[in-house]
Amino acid sequence: MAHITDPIQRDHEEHHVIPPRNYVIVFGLLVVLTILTVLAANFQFGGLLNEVVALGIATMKASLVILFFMHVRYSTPLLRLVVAAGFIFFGIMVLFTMADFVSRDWRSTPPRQIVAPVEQAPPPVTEPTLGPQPTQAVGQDEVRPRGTVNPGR
Amino acid sequence: MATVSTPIGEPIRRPERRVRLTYLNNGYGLRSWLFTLDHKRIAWLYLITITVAFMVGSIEATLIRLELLTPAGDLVQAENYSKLFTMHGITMIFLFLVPSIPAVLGNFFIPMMVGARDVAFPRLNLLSWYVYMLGALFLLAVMLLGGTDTGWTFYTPLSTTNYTQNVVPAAMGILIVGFSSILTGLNFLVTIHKMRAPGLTWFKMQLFLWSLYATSLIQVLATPVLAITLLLVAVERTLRVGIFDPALGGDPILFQHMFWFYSHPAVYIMILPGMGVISELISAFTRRNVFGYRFVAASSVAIAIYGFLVWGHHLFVAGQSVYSAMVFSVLSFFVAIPSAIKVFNWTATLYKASVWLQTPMLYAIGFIGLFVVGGLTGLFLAALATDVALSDTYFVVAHFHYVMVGGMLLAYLGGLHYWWPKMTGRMYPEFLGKLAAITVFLGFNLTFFPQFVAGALGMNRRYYSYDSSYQIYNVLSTAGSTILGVGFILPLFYLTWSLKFGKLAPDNPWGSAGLEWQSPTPPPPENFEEQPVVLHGPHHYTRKEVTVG
Amino acid sequence: MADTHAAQAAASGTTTTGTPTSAMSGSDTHFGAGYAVSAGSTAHGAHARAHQFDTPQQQYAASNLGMWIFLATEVMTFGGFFLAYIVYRALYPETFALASPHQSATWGTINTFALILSSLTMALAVHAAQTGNRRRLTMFLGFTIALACVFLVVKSIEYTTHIEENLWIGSQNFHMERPAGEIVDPEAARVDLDSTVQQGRAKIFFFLYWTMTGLHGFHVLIGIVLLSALLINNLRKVYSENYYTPVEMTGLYWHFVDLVWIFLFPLLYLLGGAHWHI
Amino acid sequence: MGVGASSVAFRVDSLFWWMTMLSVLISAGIAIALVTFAIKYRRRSPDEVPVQIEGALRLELTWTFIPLILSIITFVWAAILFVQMSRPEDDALEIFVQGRQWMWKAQHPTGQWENNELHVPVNQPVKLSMTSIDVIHNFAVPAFRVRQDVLPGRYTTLPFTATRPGVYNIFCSEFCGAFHSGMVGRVTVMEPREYQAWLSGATQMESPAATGQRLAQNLGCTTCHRDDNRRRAPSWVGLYGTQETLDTGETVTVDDEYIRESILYPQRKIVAGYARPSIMPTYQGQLDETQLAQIIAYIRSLGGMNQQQPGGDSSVPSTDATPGLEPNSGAPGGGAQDEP
Repeated sequence: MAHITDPIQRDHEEHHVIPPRNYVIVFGLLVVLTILTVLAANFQFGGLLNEVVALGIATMKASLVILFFMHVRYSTPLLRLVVAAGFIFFGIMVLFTMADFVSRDWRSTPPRQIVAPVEQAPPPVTEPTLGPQPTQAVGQDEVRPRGTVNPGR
Repeated sequence: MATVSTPIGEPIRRPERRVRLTYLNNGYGLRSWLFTLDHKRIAWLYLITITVAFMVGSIEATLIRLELLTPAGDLVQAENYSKLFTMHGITMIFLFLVPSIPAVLGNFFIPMMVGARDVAFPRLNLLSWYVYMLGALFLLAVMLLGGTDTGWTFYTPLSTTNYTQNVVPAAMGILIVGFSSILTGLNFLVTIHKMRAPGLTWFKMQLFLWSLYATSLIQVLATPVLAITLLLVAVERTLRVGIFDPALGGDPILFQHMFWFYSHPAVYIMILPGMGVISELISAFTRRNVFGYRFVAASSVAIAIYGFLVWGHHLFVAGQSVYSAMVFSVLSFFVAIPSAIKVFNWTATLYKASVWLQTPMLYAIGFIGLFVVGGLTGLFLAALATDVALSDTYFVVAHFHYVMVGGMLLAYLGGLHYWWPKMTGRMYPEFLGKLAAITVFLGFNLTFFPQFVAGALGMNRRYYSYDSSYQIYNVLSTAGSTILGVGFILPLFYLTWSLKFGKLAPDNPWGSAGLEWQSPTPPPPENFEEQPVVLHGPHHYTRKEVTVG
Repeated sequence: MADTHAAQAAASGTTTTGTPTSAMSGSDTHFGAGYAVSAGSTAHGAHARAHQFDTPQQQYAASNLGMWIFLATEVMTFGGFFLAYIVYRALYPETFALASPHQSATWGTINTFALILSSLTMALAVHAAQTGNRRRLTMFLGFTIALACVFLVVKSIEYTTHIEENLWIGSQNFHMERPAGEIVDPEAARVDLDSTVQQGRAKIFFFLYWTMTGLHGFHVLIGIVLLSALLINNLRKVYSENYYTPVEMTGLYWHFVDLVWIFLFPLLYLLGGAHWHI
Repeated sequence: MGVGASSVAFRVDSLFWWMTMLSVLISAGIAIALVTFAIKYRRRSPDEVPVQIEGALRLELTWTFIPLILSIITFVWAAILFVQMSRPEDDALEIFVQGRQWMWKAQHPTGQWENNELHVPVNQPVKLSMTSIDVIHNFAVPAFRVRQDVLPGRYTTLPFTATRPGVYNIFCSEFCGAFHSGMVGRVTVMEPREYQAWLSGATQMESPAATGQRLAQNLGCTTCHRDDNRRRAPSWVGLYGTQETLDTGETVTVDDEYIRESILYPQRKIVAGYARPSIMPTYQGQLDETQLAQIIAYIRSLGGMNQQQPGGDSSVPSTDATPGLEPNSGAPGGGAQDEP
């Protein structure tokens, strides 16, 4: 006869009582990391490093909060999976969207030449002037290219 | 091995039918329904509201089809035509398709299939219906204000110009309905995780549970992004900021990425529950566990997770990079595999089975046929080069109607007939049921198959007037929609009729092995008279087991 | 809590497995073998337990999982904004670098400390609840609420300054001035900030700023309401070491609010240099 | 899939028919299996319990891998074709295309422009560089099997090589507002010689009103100025010579001068009841005086109170020749439809 297992029993969760001292230590670490990130802000690391440092420190702080304040360190694999799921799917969204943005100029090469209509003087500029533009005026509003992404500047 | 004591399928009356407490006679009056916490009654609240939504959406569809009877736009004005197809899309998708199977059949049967007394959070369950109603009221207000005319996709910058109307209330309505969907999904996930009866391990769960579990995953993880996207559109429109408006530095393609990050998985919100229902129907009417049960179960979750990786196939001609297009294309091809596995396994389940061609089974077979067509034509749109030729044509319209109407709606009707006796304690008239099933199947094919041809020949969707060379396909399609309409009206009448005049249903008229059928009909308020303990896998019909191959 | 579901199940399972069909309710047919029934749920646990649950543990596990799933949806909610932020930061790094000096790192840092500290007091409040110390629970909940209010007050000061500086996105006069002082980023220094294009991009930054901090501030507000409800309930002696699930759940929510801010702070205040002004 | 008239049409069609063939085979197989099983194994007695078959691993793997392989083959085929379709030839003739609600405007390298028409030489690689001035459109030529969104604020390119002379439809394939379906045009594929002749502006003789009618259609005027749509723009039928009240309260007679002014400076005099700023685009610089006169002649031919002789050659001097000077009082860059 089939062995009876109780799903509730298997997923049983316990309350975890963590000594307050641990919370205070975690708080201390958070304070230190906050000071670090503020100090790092005025350095120019170059490239994308500023972003990496800022987000790296933020991720560390977030992990501390999740693991200790939110007790995930002591919880079941299922809960950890749920915690991870939110971030994984957010990651998927960012990854695939950015993949499009950074690889875009593969195809949308700007036109080699545009001959303006009879009385349209200004050739297309790379930095378009956008002003209160007479959208009715044919010619002036035709050309409004925009730079493609350049994440690394 | 098995000794058969009573014939199955014929109403069996209990020796004495003293008044038993059921969820139906557990309190009377409007208050006992509107403030109920019983998941079965909440399912009824949903059933009534989504039926109304379906009728509204159908009326809009009828007007669209009548308009397209002639190439010149002559029945309604062009602006009104835009509003018609926009409201048709919004009503059908957000008010009908997304909540249909999960909120009605799921609400009713998930707790029963896991052997629980209720969902994990009954108050949240009721709240989600009220939230749904609030969103529906917003959308109703939009209709009364004259409707919105951006298409259900709300593409920017069209939706943020003054040219379009009532975008903000429509977006808010959808946002609110989205929260209802999140709450439902959350409730189901927790219910399936934490409320299972003793002995009910994951691979003893019925396939309906698996597919609704997968659906709920999508609802919970994708819907918030839609909410934010629509919120951004509303703020952009109100405050005139350019987050998606290229004139102010925004990027309309970002909108499309965010929108389809929800809306592609949302397609699976609409079809996965249908697949779950079909698995149940096939099991019950062949008296067999579905062939390759574990593959079918796993494929549901695979589809749900995979569904998040393919949204870019809606953007092949939208100005997405070629590189992204390739990645999304190959991933879209792979998502077809778990769907194919399901179809093959369903078909194989019929082999050497005991096929009982009652109404629900007719719907199930119809579903497989239409879903195969819908799924395969999806590959034409996942393939890059053919998508360039077919995108935004009637080919696309036909494709997703085959999946959503042919798939989801047939599954919903099939499931409704299958569980009708359990829900109401009455049988529906079998002959009319079969008649309606066949009418729907024929009407559906006549409506949408010509659209494949028209689309392949280049007829664009959302066209109010069209080149007269496409008229023949539109005439066929409109004729088909008339038949389809009859097929939908029939069940509406005979099911309502059966509530009062139908034959009394036995506890288990189909002889199904599903856990939900093991409780009395209609079920008591707490679903089972005693706590069930699960000893066997799903759909366990007692006869010798063999494994081939 | 000794008698668990499984014990029950095993017991009834062994008694009914011999003739599973006979125990079926209805028993119209022999199909559906595979289910047995056990005695109905027993009443155990002295405190509040909803009828659909068998044990308080089950109820707690369900609440906990439900809360975490809710937080996952919250991640995706804020995720939509973060995605927009990432995309536009990648598209217009210079404009964004010029926009963050308009944020006061002073206020931002004060608020960061307020939230981190409130997370600590919240964690201590949960600990007080776990150990059944009502007085400390009241105290720590009070601290948390006070810090949340500090956060909102500081935020509203910042909002007022931004409105005065014509940085409210709904305003007709929206205009982002070139920030005072040296601009560290050489690329950014070259940007003609007065052009309409640049103002449009600046407006995107402030659009994200207002909506992200606005939504976050809304969460703080909800948090204050929830915490106040806990405080009132605690004064009415609702919670004990046997029942404090709401405290724990609100705690999770509150830490999540802190979590969002941990990311908002560097993205909106620091990238582009910390600028200390009030 | 209809007539194919471009270099990729045959290859796209081959892929399409390959997939159709696979689809028909698979659906037919499943349909036959379903029907056969449903009939052959139908329930014969109510208490029948079939043999329980739980599954077969080998079978599962078979029907996982065969579709997988077919999928990969199809993907690779389609992807290679797509890359070829989307990469323009180096020597392509570049034509600039602009979409707007609800018309197409194309401009040739020599400066000629045309509305809702596109003339291209046969067997010559063409690359359309496209942008939109308002919302997203999609330039689709079903006969060429090509389609590409036309985005505001950005260029997208659409390469093709027409291989068969003739006239084919251009559709807008991305919903762009109520008259989306009116945003259609024609692409005329010509022999290179004829194309050169067309570029140098050879036209045939016809009556001014007839030329005007053709112009009005090509320019997209009749997309809005139609009988059944008085809300967006006045119908021209019976319009000529009537008195109209402007939104400033003045009255004006619809005569040659007023029509000309409305075409060139649509924001100046707006009839009461229509939005200000007007949704009408200016045609300044697109029409020479002869063509203006031809359109006026066409409007006059549609009837009205005051039948005059065409003032075709009576050029009305314009006092203000600055192009596009009519201020769009909307928010900066908010698009043509912005309310003030």
